[in-house]
Amino acid sequence: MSNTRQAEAVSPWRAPVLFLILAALFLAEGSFRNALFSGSWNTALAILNMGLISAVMALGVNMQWGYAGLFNAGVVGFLALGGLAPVLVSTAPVQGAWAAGGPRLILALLVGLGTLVLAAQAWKRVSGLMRVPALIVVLVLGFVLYRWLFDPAVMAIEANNSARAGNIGGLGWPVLMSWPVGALFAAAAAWGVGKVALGLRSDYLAIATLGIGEIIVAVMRNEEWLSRGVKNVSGIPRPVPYELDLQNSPDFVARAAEWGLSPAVASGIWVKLLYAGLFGIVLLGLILLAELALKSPWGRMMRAIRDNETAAEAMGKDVTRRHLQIFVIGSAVIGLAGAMMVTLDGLLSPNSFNPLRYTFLIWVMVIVGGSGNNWGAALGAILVWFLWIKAEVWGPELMRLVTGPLPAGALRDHLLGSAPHMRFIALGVVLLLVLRFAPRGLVPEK
Amino acid sequence: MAEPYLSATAMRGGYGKADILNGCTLTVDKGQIAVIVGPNGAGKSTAMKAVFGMLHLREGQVTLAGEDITHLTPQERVRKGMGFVPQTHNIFPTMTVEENLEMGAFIREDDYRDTMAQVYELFPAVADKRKQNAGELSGGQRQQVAVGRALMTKPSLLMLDEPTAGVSPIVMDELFDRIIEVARTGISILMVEQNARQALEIADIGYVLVQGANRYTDSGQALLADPEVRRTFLGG
Amino acid sequence: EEIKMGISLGLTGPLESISPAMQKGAELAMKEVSDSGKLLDGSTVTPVVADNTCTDAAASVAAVTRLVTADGVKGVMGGMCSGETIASLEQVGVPQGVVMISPSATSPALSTIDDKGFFFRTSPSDARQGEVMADIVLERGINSVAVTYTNNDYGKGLADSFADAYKAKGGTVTVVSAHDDGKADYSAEVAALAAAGGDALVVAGYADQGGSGVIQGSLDTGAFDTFVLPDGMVNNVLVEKFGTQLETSFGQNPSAEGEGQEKFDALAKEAGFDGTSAYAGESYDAAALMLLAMQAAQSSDPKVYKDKVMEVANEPGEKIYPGELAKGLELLAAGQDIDYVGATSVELIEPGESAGVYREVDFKGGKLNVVGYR
Amino acid sequence: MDMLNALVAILNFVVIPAASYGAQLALGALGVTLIYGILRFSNFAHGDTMAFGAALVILITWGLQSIGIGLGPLPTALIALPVGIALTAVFILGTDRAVYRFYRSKRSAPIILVMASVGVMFIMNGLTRLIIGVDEIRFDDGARFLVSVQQFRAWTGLSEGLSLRVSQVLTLVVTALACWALFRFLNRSRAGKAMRAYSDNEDLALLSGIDPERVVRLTWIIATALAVTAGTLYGLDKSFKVFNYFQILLPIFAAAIVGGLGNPLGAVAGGFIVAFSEVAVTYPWRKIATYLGFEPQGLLQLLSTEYKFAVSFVILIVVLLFRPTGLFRGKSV
Amino acid sequence: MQRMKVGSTMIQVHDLHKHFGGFRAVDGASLMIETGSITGLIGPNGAGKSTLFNVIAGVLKPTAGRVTMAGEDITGLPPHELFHKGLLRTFQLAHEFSSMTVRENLMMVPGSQCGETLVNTWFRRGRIREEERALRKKADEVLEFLTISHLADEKAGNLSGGQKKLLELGRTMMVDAKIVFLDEVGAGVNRTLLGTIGDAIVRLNKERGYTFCVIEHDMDFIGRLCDPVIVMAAGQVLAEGSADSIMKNEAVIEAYLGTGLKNKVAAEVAEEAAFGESHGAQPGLGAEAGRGGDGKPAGEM
Ligand SMILES: Nc1ncnc2c1ncn2[C@@H]1O[C@H](COP(=O)(O)OP(=O)(O)OP(=O)(O)O)[C@@H](O)[C@H]1O
Ligand SMILES: Nc1ncnc2c1ncn2[C@@H]1O[C@H](COP(=O)(O)OP(=O)(O)OP(=O)(O)O)[C@@H](O)[C@H]1O
Ligand SMILES: [Mg+2]
Ligand SMILES: [Mg+2]
Repeated sequence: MSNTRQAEAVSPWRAPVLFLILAALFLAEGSFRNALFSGSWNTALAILNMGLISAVMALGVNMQWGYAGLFNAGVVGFLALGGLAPVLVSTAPVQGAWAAGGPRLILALLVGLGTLVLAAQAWKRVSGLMRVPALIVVLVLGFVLYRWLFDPAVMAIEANNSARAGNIGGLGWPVLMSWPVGALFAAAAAWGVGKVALGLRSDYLAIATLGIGEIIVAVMRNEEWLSRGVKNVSGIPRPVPYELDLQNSPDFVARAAEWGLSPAVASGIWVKLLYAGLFGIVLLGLILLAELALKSPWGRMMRAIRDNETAAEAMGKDVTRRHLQIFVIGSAVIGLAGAMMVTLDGLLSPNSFNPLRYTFLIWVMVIVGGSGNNWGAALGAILVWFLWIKAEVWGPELMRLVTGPLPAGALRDHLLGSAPHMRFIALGVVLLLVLRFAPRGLVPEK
Repeated sequence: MAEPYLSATAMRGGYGKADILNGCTLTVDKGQIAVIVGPNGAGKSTAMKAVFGMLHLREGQVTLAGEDITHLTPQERVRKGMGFVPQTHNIFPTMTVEENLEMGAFIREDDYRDTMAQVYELFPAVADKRKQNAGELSGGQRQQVAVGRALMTKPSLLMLDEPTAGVSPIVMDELFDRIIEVARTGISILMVEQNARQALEIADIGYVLVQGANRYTDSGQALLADPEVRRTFLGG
Repeated sequence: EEIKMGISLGLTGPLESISPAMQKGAELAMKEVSDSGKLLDGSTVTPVVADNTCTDAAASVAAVTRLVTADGVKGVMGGMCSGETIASLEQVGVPQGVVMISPSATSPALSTIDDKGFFFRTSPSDARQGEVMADIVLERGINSVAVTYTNNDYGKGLADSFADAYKAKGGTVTVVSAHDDGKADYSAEVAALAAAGGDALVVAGYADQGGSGVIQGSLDTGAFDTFVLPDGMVNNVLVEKFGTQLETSFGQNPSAEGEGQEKFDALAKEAGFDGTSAYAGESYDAAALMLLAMQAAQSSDPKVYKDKVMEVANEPGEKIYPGELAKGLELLAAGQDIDYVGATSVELIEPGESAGVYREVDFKGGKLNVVGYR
Repeated sequence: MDMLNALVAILNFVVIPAASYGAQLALGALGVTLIYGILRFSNFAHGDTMAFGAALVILITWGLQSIGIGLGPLPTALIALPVGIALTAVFILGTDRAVYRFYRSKRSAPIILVMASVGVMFIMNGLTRLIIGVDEIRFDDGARFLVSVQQFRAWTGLSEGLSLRVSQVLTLVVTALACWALFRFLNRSRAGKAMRAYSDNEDLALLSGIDPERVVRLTWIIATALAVTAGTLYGLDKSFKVFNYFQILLPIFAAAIVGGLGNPLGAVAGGFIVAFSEVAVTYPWRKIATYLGFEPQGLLQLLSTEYKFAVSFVILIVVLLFRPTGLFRGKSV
Repeated sequence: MQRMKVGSTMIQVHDLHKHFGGFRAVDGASLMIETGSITGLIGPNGAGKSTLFNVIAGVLKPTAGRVTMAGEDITGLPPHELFHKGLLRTFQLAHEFSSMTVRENLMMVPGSQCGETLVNTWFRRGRIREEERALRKKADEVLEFLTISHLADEKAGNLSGGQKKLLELGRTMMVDAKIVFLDEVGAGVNRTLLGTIGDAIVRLNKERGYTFCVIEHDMDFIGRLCDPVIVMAAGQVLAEGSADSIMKNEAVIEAYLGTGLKNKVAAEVAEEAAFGESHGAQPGLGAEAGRGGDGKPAGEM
């Protein structure tokens, strides 16, 4: 009786049809101008670009949850780490920062890392009564040494031109190189986190990762030497041309005129198209790799592990290692998305990394799309992002509709004044509707 | 007796599109022990669920004491005096053994301490663990708790899906003994058993189910005596 | 011509409670201009509002993109928070060639951004306020303070500039620590500040956010009873909330000497909102400046009128106060110079931000009293 | 004398604030843990249920105040509370009917219910703002302090003060009562046992004659009562602001989980752990040290308050590493 | 795989303890399983048999004691490592992969598949395809043998209780194991099919050299297959010997086997219509039952 759940058969046409509908939504957004749609290609493409990035994030979460059942609620942290990469890799070096304390800082970080490794060794090697004291001695000594090296270095770096810089600065490499680095940052963190926390299950893992996410963001907000903390880094280089340069290029203006577009509009569209191309390639590449992996014994093994860890373990599958593997890979994908996002924004603003937006919304995307299904996750991501943005317009519009028949007066004014909050209601309603009519997601796992 | 106490006739139904039950019929008289045997996947458990209202029936009818209960929900059937021990997931794992038994007596308004004492007497191994969570018990102990829970209900029809799976011989004997005793007090018993020879021996009526339909129906002794049945279904 | 003007504010999100007054401030200016019928030979002005959530750069960019590319606004009053403002400026404002005037993004980073002349702000960079505040505190004979700031670019920038100035002038800062807005509880912050000690507590935060939470905690536990309150905190909300408990507290916010703010208050009251709410006046001014600049340039094209913004804001010319936009338009139409004063004594310095006249206030008698200007 | 001063300082700045904050978290966590324990999902709409209920209570309080009804030294909101609970419960039962029941009958995975609760959260979030707006609202009347700093200083002549607010005491008392009652209810009463049975094995509960819908209704009602009470007390203590109720959700979840989901005692313990770790680990001990006769150079602060949230999460993670399902061995789905 | 000669020790358990809190589920058990044998493990419910299995198979960490496999210390090794050393087990409560098909349940078993390495799934598709074909064939053979080939594409979660048990057994047939621990494969399995399973176990033992250790409450099955039989009670080894000798052991009868149905026997005696095999579960016990049984007072159970 506990297994009376039946998987309804899903038509193979479902995914293509849904993608077509999604495409139609974007077409409508780009070409019709009315209460629902803006009729601007710039807007449509802007939404699409962030949608594609969200799809990459959703893909990462889907790997962890959909393949392996790991409830990672620290998405925002890995995203933020990935976002650090463009700053550290491709912003211009800060004059004097390295001289002020760079080597000492690196040394301090190495000491910190070494302390942790040593502590782990002490815990493993020493046994009996001396175990705890040994651990404490290592930790305390390491910490003191670390702070002794770290604090002056940080002071010096942060004092260096603190209004405009105050951070260690970047390497000045091309920004595309920072994408894999972002993935690497997130992967490294995930490895550490996974080593420690993957023994936890379901909601307990969720809250642990949530905490780790918060900690990562807290560090990024408060460690100014790293990326200026809450003071933000802006003007991160781009992999595509600047709109103004295009507008100043006679070639481009001429071509825009052929299309009957003003240079400003055309440049916006062109730049966004380039971004969309880049993101699209990354997304499709990832989906391809993920699908290949999923449709092979590896994927079967992951499903088995998700279904029943004890049995999988008894069947010779190293569950811990696999969990770590998928956790690291999924986080790397999220980190990659973070780097892509910061590149697109041209801005790293640690304060904007808020869990509602970057953890729960991503989760909503995955679940709405259909967890366990890569195409589903991507579809859910782009769709939910579209709704999230459009809810800003649709919410007040809905309110206007609702209050239409009301007599003018305080109530109506109050309601109209609160119209922006309809954004949440509209989003909630849509989410519930989708979940209602496709409880296993729009494109469920087969 | 004009009409059997429980009669489930021509049941047809299943989980998805395909039917698992194909016109299966089961009846039990008051105070009788009816035993269902059959190969794995024959639909025995499904038939039990159908009788208990946990499965949508496309065809067929279930009556209890002359009353048509085909469309009642399981809770309503419990209140009509039916008790059921499913084959799997038949305990409350994070509740103690004692609480498990109390839940069996949930619908009883009277004092059930006697019954509980009787259950503990029947299953002394479980009595020792009354304050332990049922999820921490061994397989056989769980099974005992599950049967004990059903006994607590004081049902007029007791349905048991493989009550002896995984219990040791000595306990199994006790269990069958108790079932006979229970039946003698006028309670009807419908059970599925793979320990078929022992079960049929105490059965008033036996059903051999194959692919959701009745293959043989006879008294327990007669089925035991049938060499064909013995060879194909009772393991020689 | 119907001229559309964008308003980009964090209508939802952490600053959702101060945005409505800002929105109304901006709309007030637009309505005033529109009703006068004097802008560019009788053009009307229609506000289009976008919710930039304040924290989510991507959502903000999307919202402003819509304003600019779909609604075709000729200028944007916004953004609200510095991070989001930078993103939408770099992604939309500059590339699409639209003027953005922020009423409330005060991060020093915006001073140095490469804005191609499209960005202005009617609030001063925080660097200056730190100096002013340090002077005020020392003049009141307080030589040791604890500082808490809201953990964003505004708070951090202000706290740093104050601490530097204060120390340079001989004061002692016992601790500089951050508080996050919208947190459930501020006991830890209050405990830390109390333990560090000091004669007064500088609260560089927001009046209806963590700032008042910290004050509440400090008053309740008796940790501090004198608070130094910079612009984000100088707000009637605070007065309503703490009343006479702020007897010895004082502060300053950027504001015009005399008439401007009062006139704006009166206008706001008439329109049904609180003109003293944080950045409401700045919002009015930001919207007014764009419209006046259009008039001066005789064009609603942002690429053209952007060059006039500084001109109308600064001397020489006749002073224009809130409620006198029609007069300003007339003068400009007649080819005369104006010096827009507005609600907040707008005086723009390079690179397009408010110079910052500050009024010193205290809270004696459970009221917000203006003590002087500097 | 200095010893006393040190003691009072610790009480005033660490113990009392952390205890009352802890109690606020605990009260919220009780509701979360109950829903998790019985209905088996993490209810993200809980914070907004608190806000929604508190908003209704405020409206009723205003009504009462305008006709001059009050409770003397206690806040008027206490009279409004039962009505607020009832109204909110009706609404919540409505959401169950419209949203959650469907997934229950389909036996959807818990994550689907979690996501549905996110949807409900968004809607309630918007509704609350529609009803009462986004501004900060203070609705406490009656006496604010049981002991105020000035009084205390005057009485004792100590240089350190001590304050104790009515709302703090109320919260502590209510939390203790709620935890005790809930614990007894679940473990002793018939209905409580039925609820636990249902959460353990739904089908078998059905076979025992338990009406699942009744269990679910009861669970929602109790959880709502806890949520609205928590929301109101929190609002009385700190002032009401819709946005903050979403923010408090995170520490509430942390509290519920560190204690072990599904366990009322765990929720309370978790609440205090989170609260005390936030306050105590970031407390600079200099003042205390000075009273005790040391003259320390620095602040003696282990970590700056910027990391207070991180600290509580670190403690939480450490606890979970040694007790993977929380201090009191909670459930996990 | 190296064939071990019969007579050497496959598994040796030294003074093993497993305590849950204060409760000693396994309390100093020592036993030995010989290579090439089919060893039976019986004992009353709660004797600690499954716990012993779980400790040997690495699911539970022992409180004290040592386990060696072919001379090598394997105490506390995780299950997946034991699997690769050739130690397989089935679960008492079926642990199927419920959302996977029955065939996939089998195909996932073999270790070190090429396609289980992530990189290979991208660059060695051909090799994987071949491997999969072979695996599929093998899985289908096993399903055929277990009489459930019609369910190959069914979700394993939808199987009947007995079918899940069969699947559980089927998994051990997908690889070459050295030793297989079967925890009550028979519970819930049709007796006719159980006979076939018994044959299969014997065949695997003879032809492929598997060593088996079998927990079972069906004494027919134990009697037919197992030599020796080990009896556990209260966490310790109570007796050990051939099936016949065990079934005659007074202590074992007292603790575990019992003496048959009192009510039924009473009724039979009254009716004097007894079948020859009326106490079918315990062949050869008829005599015992006759000797010691009938009048056993109820309180003594
Ligand atoms: N996690 C646990 N916590 C506490 N006690 C446990 C736990 N697991 C098992 N036990 C106890 O250990 C004892 C041995 O259990 P075990 O499952 O090994 O028995 P068994 O011999 O396999 O019995 P059966 O034949 O019924 O399967 C039982 O009394 C059981 O209650
Ligand atoms: N939840 C379900 N969904 C789909 N099919 C099911 C489900 N449960 C059982 N079945 C199928 O129904 C058939 C009959 O199952 P049932 O459980 O009734 O068998 P059974 O006779 O009780 O067998 P056993 O003796 O092994 O317990 C089996 O073929 C099984 O695959
Ligand atoms: Mg069955
Ligand atoms: Mg067992």
